[in-house]
Amino acid sequence: MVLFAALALLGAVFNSYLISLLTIVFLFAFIGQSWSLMLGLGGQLSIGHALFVGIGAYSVAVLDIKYGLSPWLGLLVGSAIAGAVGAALAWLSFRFEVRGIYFGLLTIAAAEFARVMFSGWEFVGGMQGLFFPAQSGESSLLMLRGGARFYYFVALGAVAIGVGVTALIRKSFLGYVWRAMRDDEDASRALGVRTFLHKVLVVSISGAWAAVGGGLLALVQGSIFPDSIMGMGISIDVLIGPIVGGLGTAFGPLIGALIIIPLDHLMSAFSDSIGIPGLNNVAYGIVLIAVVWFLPDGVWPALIGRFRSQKRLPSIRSQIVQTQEVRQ
Amino acid sequence: MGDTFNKDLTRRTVLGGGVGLAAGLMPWHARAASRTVKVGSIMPSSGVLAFPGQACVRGINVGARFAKERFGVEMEIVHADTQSKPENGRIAADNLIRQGCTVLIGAWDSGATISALQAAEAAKVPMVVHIASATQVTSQGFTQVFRFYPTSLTIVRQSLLELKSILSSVDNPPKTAAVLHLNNTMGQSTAASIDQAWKEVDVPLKIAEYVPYDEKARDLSVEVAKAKASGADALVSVTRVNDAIMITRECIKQGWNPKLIFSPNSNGVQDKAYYNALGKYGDGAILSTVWYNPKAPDTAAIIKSFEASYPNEWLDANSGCAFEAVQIVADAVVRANSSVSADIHAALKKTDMDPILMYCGKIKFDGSGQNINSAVTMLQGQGGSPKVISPRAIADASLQYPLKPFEAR
Amino acid sequence: MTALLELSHVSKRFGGLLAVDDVSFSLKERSITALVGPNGAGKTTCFNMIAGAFRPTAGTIRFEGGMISGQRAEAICRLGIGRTFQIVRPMRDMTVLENAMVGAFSWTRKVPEARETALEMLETVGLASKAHASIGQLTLPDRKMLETAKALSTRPRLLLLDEVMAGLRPTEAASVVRVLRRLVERGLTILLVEHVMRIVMEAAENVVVLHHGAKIAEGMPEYIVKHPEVLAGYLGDGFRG
Amino acid sequence: MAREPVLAVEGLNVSYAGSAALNGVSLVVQAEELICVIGANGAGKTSLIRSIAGIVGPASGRIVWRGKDIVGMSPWEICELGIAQVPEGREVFANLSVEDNLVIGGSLKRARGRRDANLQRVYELFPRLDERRRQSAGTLSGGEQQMVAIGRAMMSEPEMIMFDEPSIGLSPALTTVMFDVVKRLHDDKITILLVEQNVASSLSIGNRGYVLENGSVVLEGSGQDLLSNEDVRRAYLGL
Amino acid sequence: MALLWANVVISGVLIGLVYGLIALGLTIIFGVIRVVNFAHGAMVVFGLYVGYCTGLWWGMPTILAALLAGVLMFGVGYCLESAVVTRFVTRPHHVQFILFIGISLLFTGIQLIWFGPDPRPSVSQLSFETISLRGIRIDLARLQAACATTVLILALAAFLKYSLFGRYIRAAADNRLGGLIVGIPIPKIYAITFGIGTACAGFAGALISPLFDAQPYLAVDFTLLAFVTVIVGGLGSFVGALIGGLTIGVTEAVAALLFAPSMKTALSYALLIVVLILRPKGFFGAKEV
Repeated sequence: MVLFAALALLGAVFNSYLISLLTIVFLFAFIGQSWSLMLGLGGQLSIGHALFVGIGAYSVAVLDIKYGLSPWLGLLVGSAIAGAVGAALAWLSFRFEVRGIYFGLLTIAAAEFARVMFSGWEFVGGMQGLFFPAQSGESSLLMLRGGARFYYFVALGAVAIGVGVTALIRKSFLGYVWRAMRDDEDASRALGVRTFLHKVLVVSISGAWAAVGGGLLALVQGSIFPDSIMGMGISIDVLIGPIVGGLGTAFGPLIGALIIIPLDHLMSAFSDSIGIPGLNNVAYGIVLIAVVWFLPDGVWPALIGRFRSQKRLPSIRSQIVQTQEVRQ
Repeated sequence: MGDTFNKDLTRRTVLGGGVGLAAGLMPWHARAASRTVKVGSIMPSSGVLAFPGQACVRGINVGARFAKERFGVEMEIVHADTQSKPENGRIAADNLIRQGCTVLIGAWDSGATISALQAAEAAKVPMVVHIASATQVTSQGFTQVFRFYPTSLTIVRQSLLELKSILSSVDNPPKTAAVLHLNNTMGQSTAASIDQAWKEVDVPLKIAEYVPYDEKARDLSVEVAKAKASGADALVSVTRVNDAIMITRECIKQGWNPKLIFSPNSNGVQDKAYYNALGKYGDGAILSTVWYNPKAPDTAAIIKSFEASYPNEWLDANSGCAFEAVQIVADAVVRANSSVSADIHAALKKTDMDPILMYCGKIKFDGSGQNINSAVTMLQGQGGSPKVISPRAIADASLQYPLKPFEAR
Repeated sequence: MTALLELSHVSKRFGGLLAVDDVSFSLKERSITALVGPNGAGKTTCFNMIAGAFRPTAGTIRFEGGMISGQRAEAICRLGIGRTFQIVRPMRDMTVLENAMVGAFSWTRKVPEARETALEMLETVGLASKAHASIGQLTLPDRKMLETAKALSTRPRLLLLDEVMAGLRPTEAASVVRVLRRLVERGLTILLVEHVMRIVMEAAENVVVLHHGAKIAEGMPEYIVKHPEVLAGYLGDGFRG
Repeated sequence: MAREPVLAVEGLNVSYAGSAALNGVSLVVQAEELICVIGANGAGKTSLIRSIAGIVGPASGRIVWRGKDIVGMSPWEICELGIAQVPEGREVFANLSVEDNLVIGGSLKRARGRRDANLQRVYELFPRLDERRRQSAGTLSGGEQQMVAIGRAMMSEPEMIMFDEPSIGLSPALTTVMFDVVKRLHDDKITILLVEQNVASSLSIGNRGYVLENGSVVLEGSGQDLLSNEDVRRAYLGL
Repeated sequence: MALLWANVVISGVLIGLVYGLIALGLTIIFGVIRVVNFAHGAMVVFGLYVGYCTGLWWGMPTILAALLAGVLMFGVGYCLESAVVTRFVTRPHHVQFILFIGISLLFTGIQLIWFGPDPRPSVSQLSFETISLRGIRIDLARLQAACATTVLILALAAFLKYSLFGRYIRAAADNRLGGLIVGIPIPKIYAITFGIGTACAGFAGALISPLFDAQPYLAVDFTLLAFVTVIVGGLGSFVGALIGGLTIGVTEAVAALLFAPSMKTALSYALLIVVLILRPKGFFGAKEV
C-alpha cells in the first residue's frame, strides 16, 4: 500500500522520461502477474503469453480504430476472447495429457501460429499494423485517452489491482487448491481437487488477464504490429520479470519488472553512449544468468526472507539426484 | 570486422542513463536557448533492426559534422536505442527530451516512430522522421512530425512511372512479371501499393502472379520456382538485402534468367552485402529507392567524409536519409536562430531548402508534415556497385538491358 | 451391517505383470480392515484401484452400492473416500495447516470453514501444535500423520491408509491405533495397508492377506498369524519354527 | 572367520529434506563375509546402500573402505574401488539391449580389459540372458531384469556387491533362485551386503546380520542367532 | 508441372535433412540432460559465422569449415555445460528457460559486437552451383549439406551405438540413477552430450552458410525452427529429429507451392499443434536416444 501511495504521489512529480518508462514497467508487471499466476500458482508453464497479449491488443485496436468503440469494451471483449482461447488451448492440451514443458512448447506454437495468421489478415492491417490517432491532449477515462501521466496512473492502477487480485486469489480457496495442484497433481486429485477443471480455469484466467495488459499496451504504444505485439520477444519479456522478482508472489512480478526493465534501459543507454551496440545484450544476458544462479526463488522472496522452494515436489529419485548435485 | 569499434566518438554525449534516472526525480523544465542545439537521435541500433539502425546512426554522425561546416550549427547529438521494440520509442524520446534535446530525429520503423511521436507531441518537441514509410505516421494528426521520407504509395507510384519509361525505351520489353515480395511491414505495404498504382500508372507489363514470402523464410527455393513456373519474363521483387541475395542465388541455381529484375522500394542492389555475396551476379538488377544525388555539389565530399569515418561501410539510403534529416534540422535551427523547440518547429514548418545530399525536389512539408517533393531514383548494379540510371538529370550510367543471363557471366 | 466397499474379482495387469489377480473382499461399515502382504504383493495396486488412480483391468468396485471402478481420483474422493500415499506427498510450498485445508476444499469454498476443519483434523492426529510449521520441519511420522489429516479433511466415510504406521515406534503406533479407533467410533470405516503385522494385530478386526497379487487368506488377526500359507509367504519357507 | 574389515560404517546420519533417514548407523563388513541387513519399509536400508555407493551424501559419519574414508567421493570413483550394487527396483537401462547393459557395467577401468571374459561368465551364470542379449532390457520379465542387474554388477569384478531387496516382487521359485545366486557369488569370495525383508531366506545364508529400525541398528548378531531371536519374530509377525 | 513438384520436394528433403541435424543437437541434449536448450539457435548462428569467416579469410571449403565449426562448438558446449548448465540440471524448466535466454542474449550480443548487424554472406562459389539431372536441378550447397548431414548422423548413430561413451550417453539418458549405480561419470557424460548437441548446431550452421547470410538476430528463428522440428518428431528421439526435419522441410516446400508461401511457417506451426495434441511426445517416444 505504502509503495503504491508513494508511486502515485511520485507520479505527479516524475519527469516524462520516468513516467513513460514506469508506464511500460507497470504494464509488463501487470502482464507478468498473469503469467506468474499461471505458473506460480497453477503450475502451468506458458512460453507463448504473447498470444493473449496480442489478442487483447488487437481487440482494443480493432474496436477503437475501426468502430470508434471505447477501449473499455475492447478490453472486455479482448479478455473474453483470450480467456476462451486459453480455455480451449488448455482443454485440448490437458485432455490429451500434454503437460509440463510440452504444454509450454504448445503455447509457443499457438502464439507463433496466431502471429503468422494475423500478419496475413488484411482486416486487422496485416503486417502494416493498426494505428491509433494522435492523442488530443484531453484525458478521458471513458475513452481511455490521455497523456503520458494519464497512462501512468492507469498502468499503476492496473498493477495495483493485479497485486490485490493475486493476494486475494492466494488467500481464497482457489489459491490453496492451485498451489496444491502445482506441487503434486496426483496427490491433490486424491484430495478431491478437480485438477482438470482448475488447470483450464487458471490458463483461462491468466489469458484474460494478459489480454487486458495487451490492450493497455496497444493504447500506450499507439500502434500495433503482429511481430511486435505477438512475437516471441513479448513472451520472453513477460516472463523475465516474475522469475526475477519471485514467482507466484503478489509483489514479485512488479519488483522484477521494476528491476529488470530500467536496468535494460540503463545498459542500453550506456552501450549506446560508448558506441558499442550489443554490449547491452551481453550485459542483460549475464544479469539474467546471474539472477537465476544466485537468486533461485527471485528477488522478492529473498528480500522478505521467506525462502520457499518453488519446485514441484521431487520424487525420491530426484531428491537423491539433488543431494548428489549439492555434493558435487 | 570491427566496424562497430570504429565509431565517431567525438560527437557523442557520453551520458549514461544512470545520470538520467537520478535526474529523473526532478521535474524537467524547458531549457533556455543556447548557442548549441541538442539533437536526439532515436534508432534501433540493437535488436532485429540493428542493421538499418546502425546505418542511420552513421548518417547522423557524419551529418552533424557536415552541418557544423555548412550551417555553422554546433550540434550535440544524443543517441538513444529502441532495441527494435516499439514501446521503447516513447521512452527513448522522453529520455532525450529530458536530457535537453529540443529536436528529434528517428526512428526508422513506423511502430517506434508513432510511439516516439506521442512523447514529442506531449512535450511539443518537433521530430524529423528520416525514414518510416507507413502512411499513418503523418495522417494520425500529430503536429510535431516532419517526414522526409515518402509514403510507400508515393515511392511505388514514382517507381512505376520510371519503370514505364524504361520499358518504353527498350527493344523487346518483357511481357509478364511475377511479383515476389517480402511479407513484412514494408513488403506488404509496398505490394499493396504496387497493386494499386500498377493500373493507375498503366505499366505495360502483365502481372502473372503475386508470391508473398515470410520475413522469417529460411529458404526461398520454392518461391522462386513458383515465380519461374508462372512463365513470367520479368521479376518484380520487394526485398531486404538477405532475401534479395537469396532470390538471386535461386534464380541462378534454377536457371531462371528473367529479362528484367526490378525491386521497387527495396534493399539489395543498393547494399554492399549484396555485391559481397553475389559478385558478378549482382549486376543488372534494377532497384528504386530514395537515394543520394551523385551529381550534387557536396556529394563527393560527403562520401569521402563518410568513408573516412567508416571505411568498411557504404553510404546507403539509410545513412543518406539520416544525413539529410540532420541538414533539415540544421537549416531550421539557422533560420530560427534559436535552439528552442517551438522556434525550430516554426522554422521547420517553413522549410524550403534544396536537398544537400539526397535526390529530390525542394524539401517542403505540407500541413500534415509530409515532405511533398520527395523523389525516387533508379539504381542498377553495374560493375559491382549501384549506379544511378534514372532520372536522366542525375544519371551516372545508362541502362543495361536485357539482363545478361547468369550462366553467361 | 451392509458392506460399505466391495471388490469383486478385481484384477490389474501392467504389461506382462499381473499385479492383482482376481481379488474379492468387502469392508463392513465402521470397521478397520487391514490389507497385508509382503512387498510387491499388490496391496498398493489394489489400493490405487479403489482410490481411482488406476482403472482395474477386470472386476468391479462398489462403494455404498454404486460402481466406482474407473472413475477419476477426484470424483472418488468427492464420493467420500479419502486416501493417503505410502510415499508421503505433502505440498512443499504450503504449511502443515494449508496442506490439510486442501482436503476440506473438496466440500467447501469457504476458507475459514476449511481452516477450522483442517485444525480439527490436525488436532485429531496430534499435529495441532505444528499447524504453522513448514513441511521441512516435520519428521517422517509427522508427515504420515499429516497425510492422514489431509485425507480426513475431505470428510470421508471410508479412509484408505497406506502404511501410515510404518517406521513408527511401538508407543507411537499404539497412539495412532487409538486415533483410528476413535475415528471408527465416530462412524468412519478404515482400510489399512500394512506391511508390519505387529500393527495390524493391534488395530484391525479383519485382515486380508495378498501374496503375488492373489488373496491367500482373510479373517481375524489371530487366525491369520497362524495360517501356514501366510507364514510361508510372508517370512520365507524357513521361518516355520 | 576373523579377517580385517573391508568396510566400516561409523555413525552415519543421512536425511532427506530435513527428515532423518539414517540415525547414527554403524556396521562392519569383513572380507568375504555375507552380511544381511534386515528391516521394514522405511527403515533406511536403501539410504544405507546409497550412502555407501556415494549416491546420497550423508550429513555426518564415516564410511571407511579398506582404511580410506570414501565419504565425499563420487559414485563412479567408488565403483572403481570395487563396490558394486544391485539396486532396489533393478534400475536397468530399459531401452538398451541386455548386452549393452552388461557391457556398460563392465566398462569401469578396473575390469575393462577383461570385459569379454566377464561377459561370458555372466552368460554362463544366466543362460537366459545369453538367449536375450539383443533384446532391450525393458521388455524382460522382473526376474530376468534382476539377472541383468546382477550380471551388470558382476561385470565390474567387484570386491563387494550390495544387494537391495533382490527378492522383491519375485515369485517364490525365483526368489529361491536369487538367493542361490547370491550364495554362489559369496562362495566365489565376493563380499556381500544383502539388504532384505525376506528375513528367513536371507538370515539363513548370511554370516552375520543387522536389524535396522527407524534408521538405527537395533540388533546385530550371527544369522542363526537373529533367526531364532524372539524380537525379530515379534517385529515381523507380532507374535 | 511434375518437374516443378519433383524439384520442390527434393529441395524440401535436402533442406529437411539439415533441419534434422539442427534438431538432432537439441534432442540429444534434451534426451540425456533433460534441459531444453533455448540457446540452440545462437549456436547455429555461430556456425554460420564460422562458415563465413573461414571462407573469407582462408577460402576454406564449406565442408572443412563445418568440421571446424563442429569441433569449435563442441568445445563451447562442453565448457558451457560443465561451467554453467550443470548447476541447472535439476532446476525447474522455467528457470532453465531464463538461463538459456540469458545465454542466447549473451551470444547474440557478442556476435553483434564482433560482426555488427550486417548480413554476412558467404563468399563461397558453392552458393551458386547446381547439378542438373533430367530437368531436375539440384542445388549443390544443399546436396552437400544433406550428404554431410547424413554422414554425420550415421557417424553419430554408430558412435552412440558402439562406442563406450555412446553407450554411456544412452545409458545416462535412459536411467540416470542406474548410470550412477554402475559408475558412469555423469557430469562428464553430460558435458560431452551438450558438446555433441552444440557441435551438431555449429556443423549444420557452417554447412548452410552458403545458403543463409550470417546475422546475429537469426538465433531466435533457428531456435524456433529446431523446436518445431524436434516436437514434431518427438523431443528426445534420434530418429524423430530426422523425421521431423524431413517433415518440416517437405511440408514447408509443398505448402509454399500449394498456398501462399508467406503462410508456410503457419502451416508448420499448425502441424506442430496437431502433433502435440494427438501425440504429445511426437511421432517417436521421448526416451529413446
